[in-house]
Amino acid sequence: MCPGCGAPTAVRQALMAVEDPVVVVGATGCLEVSTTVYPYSAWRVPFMHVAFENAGAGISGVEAAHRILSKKGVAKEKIKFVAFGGDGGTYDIGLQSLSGALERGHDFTYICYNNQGYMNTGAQRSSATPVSANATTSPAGSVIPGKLQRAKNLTEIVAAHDIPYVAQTTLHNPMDLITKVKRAVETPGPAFVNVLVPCPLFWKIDSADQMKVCKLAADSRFWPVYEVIDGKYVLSYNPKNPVPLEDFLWSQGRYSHLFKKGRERMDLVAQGQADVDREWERLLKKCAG
Amino acid sequence: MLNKRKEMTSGNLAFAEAMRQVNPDVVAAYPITPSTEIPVKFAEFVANGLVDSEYVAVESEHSAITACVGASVSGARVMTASSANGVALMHEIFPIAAAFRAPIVFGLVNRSLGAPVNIHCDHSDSMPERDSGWIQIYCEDAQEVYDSVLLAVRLAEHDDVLTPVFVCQDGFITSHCYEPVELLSDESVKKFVGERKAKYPLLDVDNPVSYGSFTMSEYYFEIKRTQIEGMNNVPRVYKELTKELAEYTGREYPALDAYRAEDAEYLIVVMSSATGVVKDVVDEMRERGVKAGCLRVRFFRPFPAEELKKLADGKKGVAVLDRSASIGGTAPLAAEVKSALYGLSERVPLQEYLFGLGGRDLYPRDAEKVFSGLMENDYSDTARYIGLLEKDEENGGN
Amino acid sequence: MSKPKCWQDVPPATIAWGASALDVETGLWRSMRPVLDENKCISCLKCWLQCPDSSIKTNEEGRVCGINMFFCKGCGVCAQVCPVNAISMHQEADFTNEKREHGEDPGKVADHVK
Amino acid sequence: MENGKKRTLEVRWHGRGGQGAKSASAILAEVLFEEGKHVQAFPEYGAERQGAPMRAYNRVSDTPIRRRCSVENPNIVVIVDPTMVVSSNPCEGCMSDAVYVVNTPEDARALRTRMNLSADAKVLVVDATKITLEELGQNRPNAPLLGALSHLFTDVSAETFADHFTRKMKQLPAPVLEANRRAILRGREEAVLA
Repeated sequence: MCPGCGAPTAVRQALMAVEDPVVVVGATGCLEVSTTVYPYSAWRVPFMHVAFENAGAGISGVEAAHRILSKKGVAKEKIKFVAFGGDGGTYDIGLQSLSGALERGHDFTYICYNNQGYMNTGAQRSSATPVSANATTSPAGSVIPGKLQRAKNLTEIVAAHDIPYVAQTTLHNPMDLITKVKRAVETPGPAFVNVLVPCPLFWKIDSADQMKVCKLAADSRFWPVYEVIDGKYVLSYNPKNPVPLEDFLWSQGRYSHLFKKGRERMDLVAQGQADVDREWERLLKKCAG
Repeated sequence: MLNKRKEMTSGNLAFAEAMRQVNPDVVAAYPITPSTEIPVKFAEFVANGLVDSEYVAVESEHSAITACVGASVSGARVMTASSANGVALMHEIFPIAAAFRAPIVFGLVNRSLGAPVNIHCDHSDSMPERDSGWIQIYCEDAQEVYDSVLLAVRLAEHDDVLTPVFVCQDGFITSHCYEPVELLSDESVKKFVGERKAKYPLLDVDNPVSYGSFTMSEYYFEIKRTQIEGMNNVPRVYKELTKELAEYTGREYPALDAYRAEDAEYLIVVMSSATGVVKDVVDEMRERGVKAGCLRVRFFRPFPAEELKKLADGKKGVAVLDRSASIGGTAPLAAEVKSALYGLSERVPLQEYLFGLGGRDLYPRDAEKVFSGLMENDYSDTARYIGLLEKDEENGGN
Repeated sequence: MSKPKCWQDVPPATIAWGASALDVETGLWRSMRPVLDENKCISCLKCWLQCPDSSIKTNEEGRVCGINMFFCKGCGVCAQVCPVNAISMHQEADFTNEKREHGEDPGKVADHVK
Repeated sequence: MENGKKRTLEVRWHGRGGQGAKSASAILAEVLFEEGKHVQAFPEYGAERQGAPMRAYNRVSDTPIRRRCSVENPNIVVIVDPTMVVSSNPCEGCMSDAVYVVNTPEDARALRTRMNLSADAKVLVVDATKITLEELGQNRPNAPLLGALSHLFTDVSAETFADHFTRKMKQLPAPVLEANRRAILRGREEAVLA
């Protein structure tokens, strides 16, 4: 992985949370290509990558095989199943496969390492890319100010499947991620964790700053940190001193066109803030029950 | 021969019955006409406790084959079925399954690819998969479907092969035709297929391996070469297996089914269910003193090129009947046959035909006309069409 | 692990042996180098938790005892998250004349790696 | 094969979706299979709709059957629905000595004339609809038609058909099975040849 990438941090911390033997399935993406450069593999645990859009289906097959082979006494160990996909493989091309696996109720945890765009092919926009971000297929030009559409709220889409455990988190508080993944893998049935991870190249941040930017995402309420346990919403982190969205946007080069001297688009910053506020209120209502 | 029973059944139901007897660990499937009966019947077996398989009712064919791959590399014995657009949707995953050396047995019930939507048989769904690295077996009738499933399980899982298998049958013509099929006892099937022993199962957490690596020009070629080796081993392994199964069934199936071909002067090369009509016509021609013969290509991958070359050597004429087109090129079977015959020292005249697209039947008169063409030395450089509605110039248009 | 020399040596089925990448020296990518001041370090393990490349070394007691230069890519996350400024970043070029023995610590691949 | 020396008997069924021609052709094949014949039964599949005209086929032979194309020159034509005598072109391609088994209240001779059949052809009529309405209270013409068909397979009795039907449909309640048995036997009794 590139120096300072958030994805391997998320994977390391997630797997720290799993005590039983674990088998991992990965969707095509940065994580997959850079950890399995043949003839080497960086995975200490069994790992399978099939293709881009089908980590959900792949892990379904592995989990089903384990269930029957355990019944027949061929597989001896209790095994946890974890799938990793980027936002491309999860929000977009792999959504159907994920949805199918959730609906069928396989016992697995799906972790989306969400860097909000297609990084493996060079920073294209995805449906997880936030509004106004400058991506190579939603470039900030002289007429169009970056991505025009809001990001899809995948965590809510997954929660609508009524699975036992859904969570959203980011990297600045490792204990939060570890606790959530632990809960996810220990919950029988499907579980989903959406982890916001920075890509220093796309987000245009210093490779050392991933934790700082993650904290800004949480403190600005841009990326609420919460859980849905058996349908009940629980806010995991309520920033005592919330910061304006502008601080989060300002910290990253992918929004620099909004702050260009003489051509500022503070209207879009304000619109973004309004979106964040509205979503936050909605979430608080859900948490209040 | 232990407790064989002959039952009225169909190609689909014979496939499903073989699945029940094989009792695979995992079946992940998505229904599509005309193969739907296979997963439906199997789900019924699961629901009634007649098998102890995991049935994964996936949300698409793409997920079906993906789940099959996941289960297969985990060490499970895996089967599925599909047709037409379902097969096309799986296309991306077929080469991956083959490269993973996942010995999946696949009931491919041949149906034309849209558009226009047509549920009937031709080979336009399976032929695009001929280069996916899978073994392809094409069956003539329901009995052969049943026997081929048992052979396919052993062939796919053989250490020297480790390659997935398509067991193809013609949609509706074979899949839905109700006819008698001789079935083995459950014990015989169990004995014949044995248990799968995977070499590097993903579930072996003590000896972890990674499947599906990222491999640039450094090793990709070498990995493909290992797959070619597996395919090259098929004829040898298959010959032993078909002999072994014949000890139970009394039936052996060569890779190339030759019917009155050795001493024939004129040959029709054809595949699958259309063969029966050609064989009937061969008998009639023989009665009339014409030395006609028929070659049915049962294995399309690996293609029995050597056998075909030997049998076609010295013939006065050969006609190849393709049930799928390669628009802008030579149809798949004709391309293989021509390529196989290239090594003959003396050229055998060859006529290509296209027939049966979208389920149009091949009738005895059609096969007779093909033989007549060969006998009259009437050849054209391009493929001819059988049964196509054409403007007939001789009869003043239609 | 020795790399295959011909197609016959290639492991079957696209597989790679688990954790064989412990042989791969990603430290060669580094342009900045973290230097740990063990006198300042309070071993809070923040760097260990947040290092994307598992390059913070701990001893038997679980205390931070160095940085594995065999893997460290020099991203600087460790220096950034350190609450006591025990890690500082330096130009890798300044270390070119040094012997490769501060902490290049290739992993030991498991026995099943062929 | 058009020269009349064929060893395989070919049957073509004309029915409407939902009337059971497909199952009837399957039952015919099963019974004859159990009598030691080589058989095939296959319907013509379309976008199946209730009431839409459909065809199904049988082949019966003492030797293995290889061909799998649709039947073009049937020896036996079964017309499941009276209206299909006109609408489904049942004589298409038939052998000159074909036998037409028709569910109709019409007189056999009159029907023969109306269908303009050659001298070698035969017509076997049975009012299967009436029989099943009386016996089952429903229009399910299959059973009496099978009974009538048993005339054409001299070595198979109507009881064999009835026994097979009872065995195969054993999940049905006993009175229904009995009614079907009566319908099959009446189909044989009441069939009229012309």
